[in-house]
Amino acid sequence: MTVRVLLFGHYRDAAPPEAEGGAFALPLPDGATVADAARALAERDGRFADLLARTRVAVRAEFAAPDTRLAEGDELAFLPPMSGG
Amino acid sequence: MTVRVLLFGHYRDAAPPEAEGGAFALPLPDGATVADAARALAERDGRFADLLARTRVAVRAEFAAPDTRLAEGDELAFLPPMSGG
Amino acid sequence: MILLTTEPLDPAEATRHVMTAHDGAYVLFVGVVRDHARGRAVTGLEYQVYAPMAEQQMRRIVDAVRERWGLACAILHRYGYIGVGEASVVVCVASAHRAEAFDACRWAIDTLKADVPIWKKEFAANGTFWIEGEDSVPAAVGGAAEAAS
Amino acid sequence: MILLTTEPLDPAEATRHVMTAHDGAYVLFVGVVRDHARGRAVTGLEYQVYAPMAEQQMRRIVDAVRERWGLACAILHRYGYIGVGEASVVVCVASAHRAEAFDACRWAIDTLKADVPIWKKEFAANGTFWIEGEDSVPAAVGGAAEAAS
Repeated sequence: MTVRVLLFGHYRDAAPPEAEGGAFALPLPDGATVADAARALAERDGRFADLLARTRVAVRAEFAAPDTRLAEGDELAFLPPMSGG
Repeated sequence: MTVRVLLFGHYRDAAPPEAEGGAFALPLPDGATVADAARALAERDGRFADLLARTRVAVRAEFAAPDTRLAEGDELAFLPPMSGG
Repeated sequence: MILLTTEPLDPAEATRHVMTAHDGAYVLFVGVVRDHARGRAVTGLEYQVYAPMAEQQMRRIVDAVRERWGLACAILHRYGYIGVGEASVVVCVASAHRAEAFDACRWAIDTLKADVPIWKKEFAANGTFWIEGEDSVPAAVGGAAEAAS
Repeated sequence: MILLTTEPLDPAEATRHVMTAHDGAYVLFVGVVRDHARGRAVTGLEYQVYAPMAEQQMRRIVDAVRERWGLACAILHRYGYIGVGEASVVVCVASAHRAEAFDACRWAIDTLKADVPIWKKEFAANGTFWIEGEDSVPAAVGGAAEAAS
């Protein structure tokens, strides 16, 4: 399956070249979790090694957990500590 | 001596006919206190009987006490519980 | 800054007076004449003020906010007749940090309500009343309530 | 109401949306870009936003203020580049009573800062930094930081 990964803050600066607005496709084995996706990203690029430790995650724009299972086409966002306001 | 009394709120509605903007002259014996002034007003008009119980007082626009001594020309204001804002 | 006026209040004026390029936030409190009070329909309020003392007390609140919090504060209060929906009071506090701005603004309006000599006369469906703290006392019919100068 | 926009914010718009004739007060919080942060001179900020989630989270804050306090709340947030002195966020809460308005407004801005997915990039004298909670992380030079649609 393929999910759509969204990166923010300094992680977006490390997004792969094909990313648009911090978004890019990530192929994953069926049944993969949020944590599996983070591991796949860390294997691609060492700058994502601390991704899950430093971010909250959202799946389909709702807060999710590392063990949340992903489905085909899900939007998976890694959210660094926020600084709006 | 004579002080200038200032009344506010419903007490102003009971001010003597000569009052202008709630202000009028009150003759008092030399050495009179705020409490003496309140008693003099209560003797003139029963509607002032509870004046000191229901108001804070200011002398020359500063909060004062019932035993504060008055001087010639002092402005003595009786201040009901405030309701600004 | 403080302002005691019979003219309509402009909250933006308070903001302009307190904000500098160093401030990251401001908190603004605006009191507005509402259409009811104590279960009665209200058509408007008339504020009576002991002007020299009120201005002095307002200035002391501004000074106290500077001393206690190190923050700039502006207070505007209108008096005379004010219709429903119009602002009677504006308090603005600027700060680098929001928590202090909330604390100081709240303290300023609480202190104003307790210690600034201003009284409201309520024009209600069933009569006219002086509001004196928690009490409401029937007002004399046709009684003039101008500000003492 | 909520508004997420690249246009300058108008605090009066938030006020208009929350005030009714029954309300006696409103509390307004406005966050403004300041000229320094963490000891560095700042010339401006660029806000990055996860728009669909941010709007949903802002709507939830408005709903929570209605449920917990029974009060109307408006939240405006600007994104993209914002210069020093310009407003980045506006929160307004209307109420019959001031204590609740202060509590609810403060809760709303605190919750926004924690749970609404928006990040600021700081253009400072010594570089460009992503602000991520307490951390500030050097940003890629020339890195585009558009809002995700």
